[in-house]
Amino acid sequence: MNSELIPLMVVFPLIAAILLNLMHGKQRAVRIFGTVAMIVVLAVPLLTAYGSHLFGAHPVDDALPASKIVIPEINLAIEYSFAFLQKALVFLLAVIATFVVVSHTSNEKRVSGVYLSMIMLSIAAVSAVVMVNDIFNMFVFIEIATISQAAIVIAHGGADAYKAAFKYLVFGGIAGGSILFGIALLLGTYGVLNISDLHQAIGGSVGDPVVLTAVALLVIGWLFESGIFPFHSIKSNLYSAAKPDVAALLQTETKLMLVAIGIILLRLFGGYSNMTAVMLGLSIATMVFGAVMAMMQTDFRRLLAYSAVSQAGLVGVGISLGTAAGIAAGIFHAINDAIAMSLLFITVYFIYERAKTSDLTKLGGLLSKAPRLAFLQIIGILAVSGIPPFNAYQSEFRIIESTVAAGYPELGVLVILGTILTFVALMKGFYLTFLREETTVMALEKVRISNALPKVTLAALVILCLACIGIGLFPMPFYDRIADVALNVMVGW
Amino acid sequence: MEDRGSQQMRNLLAAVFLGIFSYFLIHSMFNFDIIPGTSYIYNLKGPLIAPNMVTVVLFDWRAYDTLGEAFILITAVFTTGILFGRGVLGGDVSQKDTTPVRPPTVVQKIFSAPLVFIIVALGLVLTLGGHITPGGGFQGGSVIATAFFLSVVVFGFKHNVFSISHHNLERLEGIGALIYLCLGLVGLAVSGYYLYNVGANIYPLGVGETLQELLKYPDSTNAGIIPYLNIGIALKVLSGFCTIATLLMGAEKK
Amino acid sequence: MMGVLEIIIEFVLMFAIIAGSIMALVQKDLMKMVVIIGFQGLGLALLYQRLLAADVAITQAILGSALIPGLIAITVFKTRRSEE
Amino acid sequence: MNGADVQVWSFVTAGLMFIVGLYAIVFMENLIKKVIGVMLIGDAVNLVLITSGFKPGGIVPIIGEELYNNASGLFQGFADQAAYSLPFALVLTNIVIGASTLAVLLGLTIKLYQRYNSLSVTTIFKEDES
Repeated sequence: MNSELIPLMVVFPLIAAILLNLMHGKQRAVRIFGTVAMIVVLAVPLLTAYGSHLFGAHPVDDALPASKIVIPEINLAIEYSFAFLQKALVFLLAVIATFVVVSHTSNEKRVSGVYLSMIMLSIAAVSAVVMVNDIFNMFVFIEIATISQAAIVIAHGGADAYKAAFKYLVFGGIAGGSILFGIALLLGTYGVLNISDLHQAIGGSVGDPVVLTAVALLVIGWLFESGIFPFHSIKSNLYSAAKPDVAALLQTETKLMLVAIGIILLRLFGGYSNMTAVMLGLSIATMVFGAVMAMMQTDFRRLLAYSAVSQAGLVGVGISLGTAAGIAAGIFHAINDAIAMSLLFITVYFIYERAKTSDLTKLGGLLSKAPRLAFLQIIGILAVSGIPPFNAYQSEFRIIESTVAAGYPELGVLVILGTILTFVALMKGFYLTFLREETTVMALEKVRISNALPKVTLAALVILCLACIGIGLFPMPFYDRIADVALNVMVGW
Repeated sequence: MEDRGSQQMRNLLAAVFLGIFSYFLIHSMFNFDIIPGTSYIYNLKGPLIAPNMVTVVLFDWRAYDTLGEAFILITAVFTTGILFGRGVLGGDVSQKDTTPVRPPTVVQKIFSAPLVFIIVALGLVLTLGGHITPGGGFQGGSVIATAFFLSVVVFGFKHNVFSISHHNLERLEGIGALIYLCLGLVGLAVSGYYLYNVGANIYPLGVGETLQELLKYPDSTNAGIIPYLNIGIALKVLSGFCTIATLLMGAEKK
Repeated sequence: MMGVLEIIIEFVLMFAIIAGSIMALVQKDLMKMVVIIGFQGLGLALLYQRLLAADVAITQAILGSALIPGLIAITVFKTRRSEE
Repeated sequence: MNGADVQVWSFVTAGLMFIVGLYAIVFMENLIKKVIGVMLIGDAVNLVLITSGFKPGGIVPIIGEELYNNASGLFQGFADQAAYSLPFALVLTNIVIGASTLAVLLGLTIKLYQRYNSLSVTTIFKEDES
């Protein structure tokens, strides 16, 4: 079943990136082409038929003598597969990216073509990681994603951004090296790179010391790309050094990579229970650490950054439970949380743009100046903290349910505890920004925060709000289809 | 004081983990057995396309990986550009060129100019013959970049042998990447598969004779579009490394 | 079959690569470090050649012994030469 | 000693290089040396791939005229002798990836030096150790 439009989801953003870079400096051209390109990026995942794509038309081959390979048939081409889950994730990424691009082209006086082209490159890379069914191709696009995310942060300028990017790239070097080392070990042992073939070749038995080392190395890569425990401070530094609107895109990308690489790991070594145990333990640690660190921050951007890391830990809990219900709940929470967290980041972006600061000791008394913003932000806070009727409630509830079903009720307690901590931390930020009296600093600097939000930002916030409420009220049509996908992940072991 | 204590504690912990990790890594390296797998089939069928198997794997079987890799270099070039002020938010920051301009000595002049030409010729040979002999787009491109390096070091950026501006380097890079992307799109348009090797057409997929002849490299081998992809990659690698080098050289020294 | 001499060459190369990377990291003078890194890259390229990877050996010879040391040398030149 | 021994010890060399690189990243004080550590990790992985493509007593995977002309249909004779080409191609990709990451890291090093006038990690990352 060949689906012709699949490569366009990656290739079109790449072409757009090249052209936007060439146009850099011509303001009008960049504005127009950026908007048009985003429309195409939004449309392609909706138009593409489900199926798979074999690059270079190379088919499946069975011409190998049995002494040369452990499975009867192997895929010769790089394969991408596209189904409901991939469609949902790629479209979500496109929506969040559209807000970032449009808010850049409409709010900034001088648009930067290079900056937009980096955003395009990161969209392409993450979409590829979501769809890929080939383990080396996954590595290549993970590297593109790492460098382009660092570049987006560098574009913000300043010493903090450089330091965050340096750390991110150095540890990204370790993670990339580990992933490729693991791939090399798997390629040497089984002789294939296609993930479905590897799944068949490994066949649920992980006993060989070489393969165990490969598992460990690939898990290190997963931990880095999703910002789980030993690497949590690197990701949160990155988010807080970026502009808050781009941080919304970065945290969405992180969650998609977490889901995509996590599912690949489960497909390959899902039968190996020590791996899922390690992943689960580190995810729990991230969730609790992140929430506690968020409580301690005095800067709204850093506070949100740590909350985002903590929520990624929660998604990791769902994925690494390894049961069909857990995987489905984890994926569902990744989508919900990406939406709700983006809502929060965009409200903070607005505050940051106008007040030129996000320091909680300086902000204050904004409720009378911007009541609509306060209302939207409180919706975001309630949604992230898992309070009904918003969307994250549905998924957090299911994660807790699946921890109990998997036989770890104490994990459910920890999840609830983490959620409460997140809620308290976010409410602290909300109180200090909106509810308390105006601080002298704000009064002195005469910050003009009027009620008139820019139209584009307002539209983005309203769409995200509606998505939160809509999924919260009617989760089933969405969740059922994700649960089907999760069942397919489980096949074979 | 407490800070240093925690620092030492962390280092100790890191050292212990590194030790355990090294033990397992080396242990598994001693037990690593290889089976040929996919490579065997690539070697079995690859000579249908071109003699050099590594080039065939890079530009036909797994051409899409090579595309991704090309874009990593492009991303790195853009990122370095952003770092030194091109395209940062709130308007570009232009840099002063602080490369010290020294007039080259006679010996340098006599030796470096011919050397540059020889290196460039070697790069061209490596690129164009990449599908037959060891070599290819990466090698050729980086050899030419080395020549550029040499001429910039000797003659300075303004008066280098290539006399190519920043802006043209950028364009060259864009052109190289677009050659690759568009040849892939041709395959998608005529056969339904991205990066199908239209010129070689080893799985007859309804590609017209004229198009096949047009995209076939005039050569006794059956390489199809591989040499053109090689040229695109060479342009991109060449301009990528040159841009990075000039950007790093242009940084202010404090 | 390979002769004994050729195998000795390979073992010497492997030893030189490890020794080179450690020596580069303990140098106080960063310019010396760059030179050692260049030789280490060249050693790797020769080892690749011995391991039948001719294409990769060419790439590694150019990148590992000319371009990458060149870039590091520029960085050292733009910052400071000795470790503090 | 034979070709298989070379393969085993080459793997071990790669493993040692990986560890040296990790050590440099974790414990070295100077930014440029940390960057070198990243480069060493990349080289180590390349060496693993190259060695896993090595075939003791084999030939370089480029087909000669004689083997080409003697084959009928598929190239069985060549495939039985040649070293494995897929890992070599992956290495070429990884070398360029490594060089790109290195370039960005070196640029960042220059920028951080301009700001802090130092290459020492403790000086630069002082305040955000939390």
